[in-house]
Amino acid sequence: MNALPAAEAPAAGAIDAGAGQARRELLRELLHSKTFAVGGVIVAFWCFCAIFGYHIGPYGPFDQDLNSVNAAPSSAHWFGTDQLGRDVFSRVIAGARTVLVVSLVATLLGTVLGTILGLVTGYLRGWVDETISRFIDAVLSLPLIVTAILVIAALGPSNVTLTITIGLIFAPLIGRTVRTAVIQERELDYVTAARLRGENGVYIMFAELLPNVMAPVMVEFTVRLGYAIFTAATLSFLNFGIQLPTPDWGLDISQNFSEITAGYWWEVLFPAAAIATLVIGINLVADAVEGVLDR
Amino acid sequence: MGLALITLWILSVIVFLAGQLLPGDPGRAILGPLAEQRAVTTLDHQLGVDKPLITQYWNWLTGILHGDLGTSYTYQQPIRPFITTALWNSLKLAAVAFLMCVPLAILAGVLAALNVGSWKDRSISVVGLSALALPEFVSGVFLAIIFGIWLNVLPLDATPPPGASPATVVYHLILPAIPLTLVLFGYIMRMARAGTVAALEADYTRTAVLKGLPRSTVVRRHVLRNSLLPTITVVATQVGYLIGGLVVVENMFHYQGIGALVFTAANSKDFPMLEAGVLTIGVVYLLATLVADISYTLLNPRLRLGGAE
Amino acid sequence: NSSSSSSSSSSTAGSAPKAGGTLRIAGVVPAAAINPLTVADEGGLTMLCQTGEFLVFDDPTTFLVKPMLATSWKANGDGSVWTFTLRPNVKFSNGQTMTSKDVVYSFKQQSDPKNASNALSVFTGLLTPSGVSAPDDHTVEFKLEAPTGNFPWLISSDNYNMIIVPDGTDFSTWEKTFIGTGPFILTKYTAKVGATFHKNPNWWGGQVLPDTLQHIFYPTQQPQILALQSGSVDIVNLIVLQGAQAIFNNPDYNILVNHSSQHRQLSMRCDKAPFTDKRVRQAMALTLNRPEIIKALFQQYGQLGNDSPFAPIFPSTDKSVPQRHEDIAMAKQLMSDAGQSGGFSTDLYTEVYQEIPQYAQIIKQAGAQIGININLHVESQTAYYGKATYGNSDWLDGAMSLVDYGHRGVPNVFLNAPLTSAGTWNAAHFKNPTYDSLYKQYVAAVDLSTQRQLAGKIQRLLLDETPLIIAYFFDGLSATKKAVSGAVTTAMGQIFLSGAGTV
Amino acid sequence: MSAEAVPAPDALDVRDLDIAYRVRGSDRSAVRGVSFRIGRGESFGLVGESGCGKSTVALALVDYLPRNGRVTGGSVVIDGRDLRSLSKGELRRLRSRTVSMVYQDPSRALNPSLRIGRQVAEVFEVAGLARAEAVDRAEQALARVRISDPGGVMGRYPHQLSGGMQQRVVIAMALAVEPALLILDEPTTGLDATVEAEVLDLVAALREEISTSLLFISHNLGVIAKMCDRVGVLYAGELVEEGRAREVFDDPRHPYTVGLLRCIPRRGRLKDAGWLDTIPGFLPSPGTQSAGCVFADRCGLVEDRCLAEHPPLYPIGGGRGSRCHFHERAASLPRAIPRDLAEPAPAEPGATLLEARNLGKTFSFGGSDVHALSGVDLELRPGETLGLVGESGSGKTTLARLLLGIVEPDEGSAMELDGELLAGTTQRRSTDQVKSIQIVFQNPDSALNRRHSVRRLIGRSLSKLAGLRGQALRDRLLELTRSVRLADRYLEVRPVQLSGGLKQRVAIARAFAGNPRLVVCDEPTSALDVSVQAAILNLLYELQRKEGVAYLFISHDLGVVRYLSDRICVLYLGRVMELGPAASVFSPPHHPYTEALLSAVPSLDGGESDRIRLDGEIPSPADPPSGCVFHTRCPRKIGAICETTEPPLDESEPGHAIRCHIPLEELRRLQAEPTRSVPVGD
Ligand SMILES: Nc1ncnc2c1ncn2[C@@H]1O[C@H](COP(=O)(O)OP(=O)(O)OP(=O)(O)O)[C@@H](O)[C@H]1O
Ligand SMILES: Nc1ncnc2c1ncn2[C@@H]1O[C@H](COP(=O)(O)OP(=O)(O)OP(=O)(O)O)[C@@H](O)[C@H]1O
Ligand SMILES: [Mg+2]
Ligand SMILES: [Mg+2]
Repeated sequence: MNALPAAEAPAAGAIDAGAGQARRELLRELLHSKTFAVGGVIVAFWCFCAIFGYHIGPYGPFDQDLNSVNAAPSSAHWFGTDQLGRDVFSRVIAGARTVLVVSLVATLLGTVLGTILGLVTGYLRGWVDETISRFIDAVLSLPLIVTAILVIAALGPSNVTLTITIGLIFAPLIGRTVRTAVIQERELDYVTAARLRGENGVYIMFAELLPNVMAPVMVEFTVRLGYAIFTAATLSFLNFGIQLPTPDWGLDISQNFSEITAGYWWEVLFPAAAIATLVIGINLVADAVEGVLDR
Repeated sequence: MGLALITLWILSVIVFLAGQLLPGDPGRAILGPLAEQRAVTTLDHQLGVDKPLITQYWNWLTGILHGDLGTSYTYQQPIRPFITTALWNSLKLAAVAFLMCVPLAILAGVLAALNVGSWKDRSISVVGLSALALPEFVSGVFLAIIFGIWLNVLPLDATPPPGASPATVVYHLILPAIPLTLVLFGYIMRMARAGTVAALEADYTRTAVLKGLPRSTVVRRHVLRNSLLPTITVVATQVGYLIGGLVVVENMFHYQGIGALVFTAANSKDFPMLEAGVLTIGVVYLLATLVADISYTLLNPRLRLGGAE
Repeated sequence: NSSSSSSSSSSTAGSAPKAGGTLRIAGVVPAAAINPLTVADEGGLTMLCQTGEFLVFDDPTTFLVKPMLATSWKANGDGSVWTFTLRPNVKFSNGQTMTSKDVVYSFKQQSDPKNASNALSVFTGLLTPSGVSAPDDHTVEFKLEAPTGNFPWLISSDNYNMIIVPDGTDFSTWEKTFIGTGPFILTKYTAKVGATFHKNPNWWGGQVLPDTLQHIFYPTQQPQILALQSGSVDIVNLIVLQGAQAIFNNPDYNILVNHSSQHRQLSMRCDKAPFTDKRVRQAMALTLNRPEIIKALFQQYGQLGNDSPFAPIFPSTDKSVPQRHEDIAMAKQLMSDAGQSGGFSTDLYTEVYQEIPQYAQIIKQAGAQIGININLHVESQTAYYGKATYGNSDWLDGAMSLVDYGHRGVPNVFLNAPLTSAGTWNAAHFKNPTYDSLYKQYVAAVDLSTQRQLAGKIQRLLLDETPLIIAYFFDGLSATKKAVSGAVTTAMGQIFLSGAGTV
Repeated sequence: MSAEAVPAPDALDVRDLDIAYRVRGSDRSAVRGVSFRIGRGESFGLVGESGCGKSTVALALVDYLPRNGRVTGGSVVIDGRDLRSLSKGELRRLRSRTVSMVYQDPSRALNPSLRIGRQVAEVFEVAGLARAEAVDRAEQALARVRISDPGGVMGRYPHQLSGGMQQRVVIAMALAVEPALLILDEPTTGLDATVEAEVLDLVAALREEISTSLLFISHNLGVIAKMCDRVGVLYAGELVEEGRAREVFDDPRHPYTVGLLRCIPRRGRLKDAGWLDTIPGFLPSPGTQSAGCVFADRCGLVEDRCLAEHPPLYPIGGGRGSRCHFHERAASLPRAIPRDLAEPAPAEPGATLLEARNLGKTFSFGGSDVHALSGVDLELRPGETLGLVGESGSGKTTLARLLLGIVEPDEGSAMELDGELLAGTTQRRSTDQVKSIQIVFQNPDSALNRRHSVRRLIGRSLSKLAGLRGQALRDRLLELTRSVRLADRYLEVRPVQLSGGLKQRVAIARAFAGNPRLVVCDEPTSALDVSVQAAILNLLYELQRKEGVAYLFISHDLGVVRYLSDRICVLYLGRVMELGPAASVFSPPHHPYTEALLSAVPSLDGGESDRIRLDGEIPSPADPPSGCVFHTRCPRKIGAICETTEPPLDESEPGHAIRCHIPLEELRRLQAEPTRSVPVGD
């Protein structure tokens, strides 16, 4: 009863190299992409500033010099000073922290909640899905900023509220994408196979489906991170976030925007440029990740 | 349609509850911080805000269904005229933004797709990505500094002097419209590009090319017809994002639109106004989505005509 | 430093303004309905004084009261009963002639606690509806709750709600008609957008120069400045320096300057550690470099404050009281005397309003010099004021609280609500019997020298106790095009344009 | 049909064609040194397993390689014109007049948002006709591909047509201008056998009308045998053998061709007759360069020379060629697997394993009821294989899912396992019942969780179904993987790194984890190449003999079903048409539907020719025809009774039931008659 030879593979050596290689391959491809490199360098720079920014600027971000307020860029103050005589450069460097922390935590929160939401609605379907989907539709029929204004106006502005609000608003957005992926995925036979060996829903959702929808989740995470920065900065520009005098790009712009008619453009231009580089950097990274993972 | 109504209803509940969550007291909001507590209580009673939530919601909803959006706490006047004026203003701004951006974005997207992989494609894509990524207030700052301050060619103020000619009105709307446009531009451009790239790689395009059709015909008749359909309908759903941008841009350029109205109402806790404004935004969004759905169905033979019998 | 800045409130640029034409005024959006009872903001009070007039007018340059609808007035001996004689033949814009009945109605309504009038901030403890009576058609008599020497100022144009309206007026619909006795008559008012007025041909004051006034509302200052620069308005009423530097340094514009008593009060809770110890409060006050602050925030348009509401403009202010200066060494000494050499953390609540957020940040940095770590809570005005009652208001409950006070012609309100033991806005929770009695005496004092003497005592007491830090008073500013003259503005935001026009 | 008779240049002359794809910055050779010619009016078949470069060659011929693909050497001359020398305009003219192409999946080849008429007329417009004339010609072109209502079809959109109709439209467009060369790249893959037969008939008939040369690409040897005069066998980007189709299939001269032909269970082959042969090893991964013969590492005849020296295409007479140094010995290729079975099959016990009565399933879909399955009675005995055949949509998968408990049957259905009631859903079945019935899916890619290692995939089933833990689990895991001939080193690997055949082995191991009594095999080999299919079929049979498991074997490859099944069940529109022992079902007398299915199969062996063809399209199960559901397409319909009365499933012979009004004897007589000529299509 041993008539059949094993299915031997001459090319197996190549195949055998393991799962790690696939991941390394992905990483290599990422690193080779120019978009990723440029985006990554920008993001890394701002992350560095977020960690050490309070200490590496030429001045302290809070140091006031009431005798030289609204001073134009000069060798003493590369980016000029603001209306309290603080060094704009030092504040820009230090300002990376709040926005990065808020958006990172918010995105993590949103991704975790959204993934759970997407798994549950996508896997269970039926009335659970219907109900949640209607609710999500309703929430999503309002622009993000408007929802945030509504919530933050109700709860009072603070960084924690800001973070939670963005996270909560992102959850249904991410949930939708994950749901779409899950719906496609749950039709695959391996889910049927799992049910045929008596697995319960939770196992199927988290052990079978989740690993397979990680690619869209990762893509969503990076893309949303860009949006989170967008939103966090915007809300803090609208004075819904961090308190004065914490250095924060959005807040600093809103504090000084009315000054630009007097010609004090440096007080807003540089924080704006900081936001611009960071969001573009993150989006470049997201684009590259999406390009690699979607294949 | 039915779904949109259910969504709208849920939205009304959410908005109403959020409005109720706003800490603060309507009577107090009307009479100001320095008013006597007694007067505040009396006013609260007159306003009916001491009634149970359900009753209040019911009154509010029936009012809205009859076209009565309620009375503003701050202005002590019916809300509807405020909303209509603001909405009209916002629509003007949005229209300028749309007209500036949609044709350009589609053109750019298609151009990028037709040259996929080339430097043209890459530069258009990077521009689109940056446009998409920049918050409105950031691009607003850049534009205000460049065009409003350094070059001094565009007014920083979105509201033209009273009695201004339509041309002046549009002139004043250009600067605020650009930041709005940019996000939209990036989005639509990417959609148009992706759609066109997909259509270019589709089998039916291969069929068309192999028929020996000239490239221009292939692009016009076979590629664009299929690639722009989803793009055009996406444009309609983008109205929602546009409104989000309005909040920022209207505040930045001092324009009395629906975004500024919502923002001011939230800050002054004028929640009948806030609720009405937010609900209006929801309705506009849902209407736009509906229009998008309908136009998609009308433009797409597969949905219009159903499957094979 | 620019030649364009005049330090007079009425800009008379040499030649006299011409009659006729339209003046366009940029103002702030009234925050609420224009109800003479409830108006409490600059946008609203500017509207009130376009058609409404007061019994007496507080002259913004001399700070003396001048006749308006009343031609003369007198007090009894202790200043507890005041009698005003009304101007004859004054007509309301609806054609009706003004009599004492109308005045009595206006005062009764404004002083009735039931109406929750904004003027109650003046009238509480001063006047009740029953104290107002009309002996005849041209005389009105006020019986006061407490003797008050400055009563005419308290009902003057300073008390901006106190316009005279016809007997029986429904205040909640006044917005539709704007009926008053003033030089202008309402053409159209559109909430949030603007208002137009035309001249009153029958005005008691004689010729009104402009044919039409066009008020345009703006949500914030920046578009007002832009509108002035682009020529779409002639006057910007009430501006602050922040964001308007472009106008200030440009000879094409006149800056109308009104020295005023408007200021910011930084209160410290005298009933809560660590501010229970007055040395800590004094130390905090010593950290501020006031001239620097004024220069950074107001350039030349501010005056030193000495931690009491007695502004330099008040005639009663005792100028001999020594000015407090920055003295960090002393402050540190006081801190360590109070056992606080290690410093402490505390919270400062304040509002988003004009320069206040900047000032709050300066305070934070100043406190840090002596180890006081101040956590800022810069809130929207609604959130900050809350219910404006103790226990329901960040303003009144915060350990430190920074609030704005607008211009008043006399310091009575400043001395009462925020400082007396029974004061309703006593954010410092300052309870000092000596002060209370000094306050009563001051209010009752009729002649200036007594007032000044009492003022000196109060100033010294407050300087010692330091429940409040008042670092500066600043000017009320407005701007016009170079060609516009004759506009009269007050530090509070009123603008009187009967004599204004382009030259 | 003699190509040699026509002088003029060849329709196609390909010489030393090299094609490479640029992947991650380096060129990966996909086609190497391919040369062949197609004479005027000749039909040439290109055959090979998936990935060998068939489509790549085809696309190169019309200069439409993917963006990263490039012709790196050689020449292509179509109708006397060298592709390389053509300007853009000339290339366009060539495409519009001289060469056309039809490829797989007609639904995607047509523009979804243009009406059919417009798309067909376009071809004539390019050729220079005026709009109106082009429309007329388009209608004629549609009529020529046997579309009965060309006018109506002109006004439709592609999605309103069935797959078969769509492919006709594509063919109509391709042949519209009577090109010198028509390239068909797997034009019938994905279509049902009956539809495939129609399309092939159509192409054959059209070729008689217009003397177009044909390049026919397929992985199906039967189809090539039917359609082509000459054939080229492609392996790993190289043409390894070329010659007249008949000769190549009857007398292959390359070891690869030999092996390939041995893998196929040819008509009549039964499992008891011994193992199928297989080709060991795998296709070289794309881009691997070897100095010697590309087939060397899988070849049973390999010698040192094969590894060192690249064989040229040796001419072996009669226009044939073989790229083998030892082509004359090719036929002596040793079997990879001995034919003989080691032991006789165990005797079957008589008891019934599974019994289903009146099994039905109605889906509600888009507001209407879809009767996917109705009134099915089935019995399965331990250790037997029941083959399930029927066109796509006939309910095969639905039946399988009902048995498995994935889909709940309609009210009134009853199932028993070992005489005990079997509940409708897995949740309500006992663990024993759940593990007794398992499945092997069609597509191993989707059947295995991509993120789990092989160890986890099989181990989880062992712990859930067999209840094993710890060392016992590890031991059983090794035993199981060895029994499906999977080397131990694959245990830590994820599915992506496995070939299709290896994946299917993992899936089989998983199905056997709980010692099942019945394994449903839903087209387990249709996603696999023939050489891999053979190995899987062998494995399934081996496991059956060892474990005594019963199979419900679903396939639309009748050869495979015949090979493996003891009994066969024919489904049509959710109803059993015929059920009986394999031999009886496959030989007359049988149900007309079975007859049609069988005759639709293009045979490698030739000889037999068209018997009956089915008309029209399969009716929708949402609205099944009255009476006998097959009457709308039945070529042997006898009259009104067929339309009004549903025939019973009569057991005409013991154990052989047929659902037809025609008596058995009559059927026997009819089906013994010589071929009658049935027109192609409608
Ligand atoms: N665009 C591409 N980029 C890289 N490699 C490709 C590309 N297209 C095809 N290939 C590779 O080239 C080889 C030949 O592919 P081709 O599609 O020609 O095979 P085929 O014989 O048509 O297979 P099938 O039967 O699956 O259609 C395969 O290994 C394939 O992976
Ligand atoms: N979940 C479902 N909802 C609605 N209709 C369904 C569903 N599943 C199957 N059907 C319908 O039931 C009929 C039988 O489908 P089934 O998948 O059993 O066919 P099949 O014989 O397996 O076909 P194939 O050979 O294509 O796999 C088809 O018409 C199909 O459209
Ligand atoms: Mg192919
Ligand atoms: Mg199936």
